[in-house]
Amino acid sequence: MTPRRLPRRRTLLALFAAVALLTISAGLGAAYAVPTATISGNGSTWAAGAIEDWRATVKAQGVTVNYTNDGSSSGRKNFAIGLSDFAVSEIPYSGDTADPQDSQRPSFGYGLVPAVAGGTSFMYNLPVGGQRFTKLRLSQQALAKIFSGQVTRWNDPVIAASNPGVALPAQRITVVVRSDGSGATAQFTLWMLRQFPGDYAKLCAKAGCNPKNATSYFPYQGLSNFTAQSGSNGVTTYTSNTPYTINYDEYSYALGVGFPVAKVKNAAGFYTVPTDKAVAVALTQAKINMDKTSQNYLSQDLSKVYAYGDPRTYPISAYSYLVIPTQTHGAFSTGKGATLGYFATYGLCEGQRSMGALGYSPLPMNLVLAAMDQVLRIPGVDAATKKTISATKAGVKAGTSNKCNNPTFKPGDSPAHNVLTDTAPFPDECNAACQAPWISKRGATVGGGGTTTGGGTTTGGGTTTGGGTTTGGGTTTGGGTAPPGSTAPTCDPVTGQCGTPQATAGGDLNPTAASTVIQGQKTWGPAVFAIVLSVGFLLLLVVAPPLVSRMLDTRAGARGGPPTQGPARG
Amino acid sequence: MYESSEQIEVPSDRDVETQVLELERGLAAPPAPDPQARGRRRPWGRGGARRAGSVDVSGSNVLRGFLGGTQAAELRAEAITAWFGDRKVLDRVSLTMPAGQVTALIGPSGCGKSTFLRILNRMHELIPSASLAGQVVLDGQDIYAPGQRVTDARKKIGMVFQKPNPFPAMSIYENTVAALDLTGTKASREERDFLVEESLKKASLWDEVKDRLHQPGGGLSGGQQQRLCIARAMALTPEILLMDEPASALDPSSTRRIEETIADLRGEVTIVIVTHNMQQAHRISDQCAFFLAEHNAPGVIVEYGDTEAIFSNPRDQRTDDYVNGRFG
Amino acid sequence: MTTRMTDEMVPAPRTPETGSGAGTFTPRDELPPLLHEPERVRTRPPLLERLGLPLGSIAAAVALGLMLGPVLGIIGFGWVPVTAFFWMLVTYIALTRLTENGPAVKDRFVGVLLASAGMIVVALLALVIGFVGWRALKIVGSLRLSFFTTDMGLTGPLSPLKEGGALHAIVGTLEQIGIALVITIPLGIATALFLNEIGGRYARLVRTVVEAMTALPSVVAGLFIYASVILLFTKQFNGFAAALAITVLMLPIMIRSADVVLRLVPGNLREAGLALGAGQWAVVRMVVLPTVRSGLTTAIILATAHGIGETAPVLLTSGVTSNLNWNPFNGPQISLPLAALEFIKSPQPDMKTRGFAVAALLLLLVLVLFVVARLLGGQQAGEITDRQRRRRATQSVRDMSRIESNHAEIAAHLAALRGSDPTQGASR
Amino acid sequence: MTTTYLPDYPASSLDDAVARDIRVAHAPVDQAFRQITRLAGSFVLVIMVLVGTFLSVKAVKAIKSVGVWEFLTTQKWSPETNHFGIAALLTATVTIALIALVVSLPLSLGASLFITEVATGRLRGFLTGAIDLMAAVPSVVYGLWGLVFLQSHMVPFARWLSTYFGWIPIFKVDGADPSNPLPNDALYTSSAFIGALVVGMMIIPIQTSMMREAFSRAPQGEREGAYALGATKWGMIRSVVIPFGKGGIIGGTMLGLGRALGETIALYLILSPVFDINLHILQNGSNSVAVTIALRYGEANDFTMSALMAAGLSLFLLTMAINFTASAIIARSRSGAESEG
Repeated sequence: MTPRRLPRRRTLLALFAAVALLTISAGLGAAYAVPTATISGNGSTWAAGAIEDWRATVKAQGVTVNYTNDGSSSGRKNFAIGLSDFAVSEIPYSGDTADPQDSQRPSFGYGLVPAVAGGTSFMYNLPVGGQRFTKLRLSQQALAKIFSGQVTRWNDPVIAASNPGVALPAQRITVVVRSDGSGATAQFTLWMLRQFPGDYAKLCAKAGCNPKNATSYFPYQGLSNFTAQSGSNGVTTYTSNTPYTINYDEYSYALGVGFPVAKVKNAAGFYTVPTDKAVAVALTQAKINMDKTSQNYLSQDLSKVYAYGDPRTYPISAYSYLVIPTQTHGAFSTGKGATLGYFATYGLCEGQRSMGALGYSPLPMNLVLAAMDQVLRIPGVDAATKKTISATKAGVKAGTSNKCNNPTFKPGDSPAHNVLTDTAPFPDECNAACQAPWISKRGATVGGGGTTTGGGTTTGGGTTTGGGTTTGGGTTTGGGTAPPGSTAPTCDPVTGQCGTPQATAGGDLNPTAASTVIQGQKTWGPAVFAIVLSVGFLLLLVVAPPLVSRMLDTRAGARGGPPTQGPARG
Repeated sequence: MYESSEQIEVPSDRDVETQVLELERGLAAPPAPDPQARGRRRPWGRGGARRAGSVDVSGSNVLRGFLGGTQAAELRAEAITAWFGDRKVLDRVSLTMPAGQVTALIGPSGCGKSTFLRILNRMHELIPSASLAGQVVLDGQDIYAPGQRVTDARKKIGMVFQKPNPFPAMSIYENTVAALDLTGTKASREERDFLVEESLKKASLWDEVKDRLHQPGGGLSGGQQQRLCIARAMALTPEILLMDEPASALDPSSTRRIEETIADLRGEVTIVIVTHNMQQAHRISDQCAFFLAEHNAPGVIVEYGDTEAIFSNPRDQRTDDYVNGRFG
Repeated sequence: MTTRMTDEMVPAPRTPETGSGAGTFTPRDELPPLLHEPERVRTRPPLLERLGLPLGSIAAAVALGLMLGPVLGIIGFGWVPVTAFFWMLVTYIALTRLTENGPAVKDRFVGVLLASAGMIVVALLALVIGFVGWRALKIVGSLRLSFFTTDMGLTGPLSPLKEGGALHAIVGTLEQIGIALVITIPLGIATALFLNEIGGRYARLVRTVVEAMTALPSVVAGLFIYASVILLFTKQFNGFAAALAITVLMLPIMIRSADVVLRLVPGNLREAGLALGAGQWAVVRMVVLPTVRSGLTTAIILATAHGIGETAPVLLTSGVTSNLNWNPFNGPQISLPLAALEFIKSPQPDMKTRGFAVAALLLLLVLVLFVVARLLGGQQAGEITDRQRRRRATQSVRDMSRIESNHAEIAAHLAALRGSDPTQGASR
Repeated sequence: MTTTYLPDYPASSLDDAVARDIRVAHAPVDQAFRQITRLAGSFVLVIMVLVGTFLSVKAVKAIKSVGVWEFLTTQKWSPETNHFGIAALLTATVTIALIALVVSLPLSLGASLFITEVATGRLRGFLTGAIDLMAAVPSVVYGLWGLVFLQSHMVPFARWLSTYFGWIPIFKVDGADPSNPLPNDALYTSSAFIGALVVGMMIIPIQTSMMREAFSRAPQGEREGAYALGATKWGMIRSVVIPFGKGGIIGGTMLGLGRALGETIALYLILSPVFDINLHILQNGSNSVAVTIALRYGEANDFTMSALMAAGLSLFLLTMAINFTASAIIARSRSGAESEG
């Protein structure tokens, strides 16, 4: 009879196919004896590169972790209300470094697990003389003034003082900040609050914030040369697309797009970039809350980091944290706990090996060990994970190699000692005398609250850096190895300065000299082409109308009626 | 129903037929069917099953109407008053439409002819604000009586509209037997086939479309479409056929065919036709009713009666003026 | 020319002689045989004007634009199209002026402006599609088919472009839109039937509310589902919540377009059905719905195309994941537009390329749906293709004999029955 | 039978007829059909009312805490400190929508007239199809096209505008330095203007199809009447088509406006959000209600969520008012009235 089919059948078909594929994929997944529950987390974009890397690796092992990098504030909130199984954040829920705007805290037990260290870098897009400038140096004072809206021109004396001989353009600085709640912003404003409370107060007076607290929401309102973008991705994309801009974010983002970051003047007066080693050196000064009863157990106090006098240190370095539940709640079951435990343990151990290449810095062993204790508090951690953790602890205690394979640790060393600090290069300007006190201090790291061990001499052997590349012990290694990819940035081994191959090919310290080769110089190529074209078109103008008309007329004539003579009108 | 002969073995096929016939028509029992037909394998039967057995034409709902020679019945409207909202459009109109005859309703626009026609098969109430008083009596039953199903009345009283409206999604074949599906009447393919040919023949369309029955009904010409609509209305063997200006949207030659069709159907079904065309009314009707609504007054029948008399010797001056084209 | 021909073969029309009364003429009788077809009078403007002038003007304009731009360097390259456009107008009007008078020139001028508007709109669309497609091409070389068969689960920040795909987003999109359609199609059509077939004051209220809901901004729909379904019930982002958000947006659109389509069903078709003694449902099922089948299908497909592209509500509800998730009720499930958004936000060139590839895929999906909708929508009820017509023709002829034999058979039986019926006689 | 009858009507009883109760006894299946569709209608009604009620109830909490007046006049958006309002958001939203209209209106008007009046045959079919397709292109595609392609190509134009027309307040750009030979593009990016261009593109199809509908309904008779009076095509369009399609023009424009107000993703990608009223359309930084919701829902706590709902609700009310006005105008116009019947 009358057909009455509506295209519902197609949907059914798709659903059927879905079910079929589901069974197949379930069968494949069962081959691994790993936790099967899927967990989802969200939070920091600062640490997103690291988390995404771990996520992809554990997926290959059959463990599914979903991660959304939508900002630390969002991460803490979703974790607190039970929307996600874990969060990644740079700041805790409480304490003096917390964001007072956080109003939602978990109603269940939770803990902080240090996940990865890194430096807040200042990526910029500064054309000088027609070429992208890659050697910008900034003092911390200049940074504070730029990011508090007091310095608004690139040729400001405060900037020029650090960049002698560079013809900085008289352009407005466009400061790119985060529009969403972000741990990077919290870390950065905390630094400003601690180091330059005056500038921070000025910023707050202008843009409206509490000068007593760091904030996750950068106060940029009313500052006409500030622009806000969402997420680290948005900030980085905008900066890479727009000249005369500068932003703050984790070093990995600049590496990812092959853009330079500002060399920041440390307390010793040297300009450094946030390589894994510079960050490792800096974070030896981080004071870690070792009070196991505190909710903020293992949280960081960075005051001493900012002011550390080592010539190699990158002053604005910090840790990022996994926030984990210590109780089952809502949808968080022990099954998920097993997955989270597995994931966290992977991240703490094997996962740390690729951090250098990504632009982060691996955690030192003492923090890893403390973090492992936190991981054990996750409900439902499975036997395999527990075994890995206990084997790691035993190995470290016995001074033998351990399952963890953390790149900062050498068997027999103190867990508090970070081998990256041994091989961290001194700045060029730092001569032997300048280096001496720090070389002697090598290995004698102060782990705030942790144990301090002496000894540990410099080893000359090849040291493994992040990406697994081995560099000669004699040569200093700069930034992480270039990530494989189409636009691998090349890094200057001396300065740790990174940029695209073309940019560094100019290899001149004086950017004015580089300006002699301006891209897109007028050559006669396209112009000649244009002339030929336009002459052609002019010819067409003269010839086309009658030609077309004739042609079409004859065709029309052939179709019907007797041929016409002359113009058709009349 | 059609298959019932197979299940019911007692007492004999002939008795079943007789009972059905008696029930349906109140007739005397027919004699046994042709013994030759009895033994023959019939090509019809649901699902194409061919089986020997009795002829059960009478047991079929669908074919029931074809057993009698004519199914025409008298239709009587009694004191019909109709309103649209508060506006009264008909005032106590009574008219008897004799069985098997053609009754033409004539009169100027807006005099309530169409409303009257639509009241006859309960189409009037489809308009939300419409209401009415009076009775429409068919087979001795008021079709508006509380117990009466609206669909039953409409099944017995077919209707053809001004504009040909075959169902666009259906073929000619499907259009012709649309009433079966629309009313949920079960029928075998053989019964359908019979109905299609029979109805199309009644509408004098069979010869024109018999070789393209599966083509869409909308592909026919206007006149053919209208005859298809007549065939569609005749498929359920109605007792009454209402026609609302069936030829007004058609050209003269199509109009002539429609008129011929009406003439063919006369006697078989009671026809009530609304028309603006005086000559047409004159040509085709046996009886005429002249409707008139004087300004701001509801429509009434001014005069009715034998067509010849209305046209040749009207008693009312207004009728005389109207049928002679002096106003309208 | 015309005069010549008139002289030759067309007799001059005669006028009735005065005084001869009201006579009539039969001109065909006096017409000489036609030697060859008469020349047709031209009513369109000559080709020189219709095509030559615009083409010439465009050529002149481009020539000038190129001269001023790349050659002489007076204006930037970006200005070439603008300059060319204005110069084209000027040239064309000047050329027209040579032969035409004031109003005609104005007419041409406006004609060019209107044509330009049409062309600009199409050019913009082409630019969008072309740009996205071109940027997505990169992935064709490095990914090939694996883009459709893998998810991003194994793809980390350091993975090369040839790894990873959009399977998880494709699955997410299909499942979410599938769920949304399962809800919206029956509910939407039933509601539209209620508005149209039942009506009444209550239906008018529903229609007004539905109309109001079409104004609901998509992000607010997402926010509603986020704040109600996710925060209160599911406590997690999932594909089903996204499907619900899409549903909230699609439902009013679906109802409205189904309503519009149903309103196009002529009332006399419904009346014809009812007059046959059918119930309301039978009329709806067998007359109304089949009549608007193609229209409804088109409405559904277009609503689907819009629903597939909805990003804002999904952003707030589905959650982001790199992993393939078949289960829309558990855990985040990304869809194509959201995946495109997430990829494109990334500063990494490879991720951006993936973003464009996903966007191109989405565009392709919409395009396919659109073409399907056009094809189906082009066929009205009762309109059939040539192939169908031919098939039906042969079927008709084949069935004709069957029908005739069935008819003869039954008619014979009826006649037999009637013939023996004393009261009826053999009147037929 | 050659008689006729003259029915007799006693005038006295003209009004004594009483309407019968003709309640229809529906068959069970029809009864079921009526009930089911009514149920579907009620279900839809409930859902829609639920959405509205939920939004309103949630929004009330936030609006109450600051007061309606402050909510409408505050520019800042800081629910955390109980200091927030939609003045800047709504201004920016409306600004963007208006610029989008300025851009799209001539194009859609021209395109729709071209389709109905100039183009014929296949060209008309092609254009109609292209414009319908344009409506179906997902907004995320427009957004990324705008972000990656349009922005870089429009910044020089924005710079040119502000350089030469900067004396008009809305084209002024703070911090622009025309004398600087090296342009600072950052000033002109992520602006209301760029965002509005993309939104304008997105609303072209809806406007065009509305206008096309209206224009194509212009009666052939009137068109030929105009031609018969010696009008040129443009003369005919001006005197017949445009007056006839006026309702469609206005209605389509307003529907486009409503759509532009609610646009999210394209602006989310392009805009740099600021919470001050920025009427310098070429200048970096703008905002919209929808973008703010998309940016801030993630980290929002209960109260912040309520504030976002309040913003969303006000946007919804604005869009609804515009849509209803539009449909009223369309329905009342000649072109629309015919479509109803």
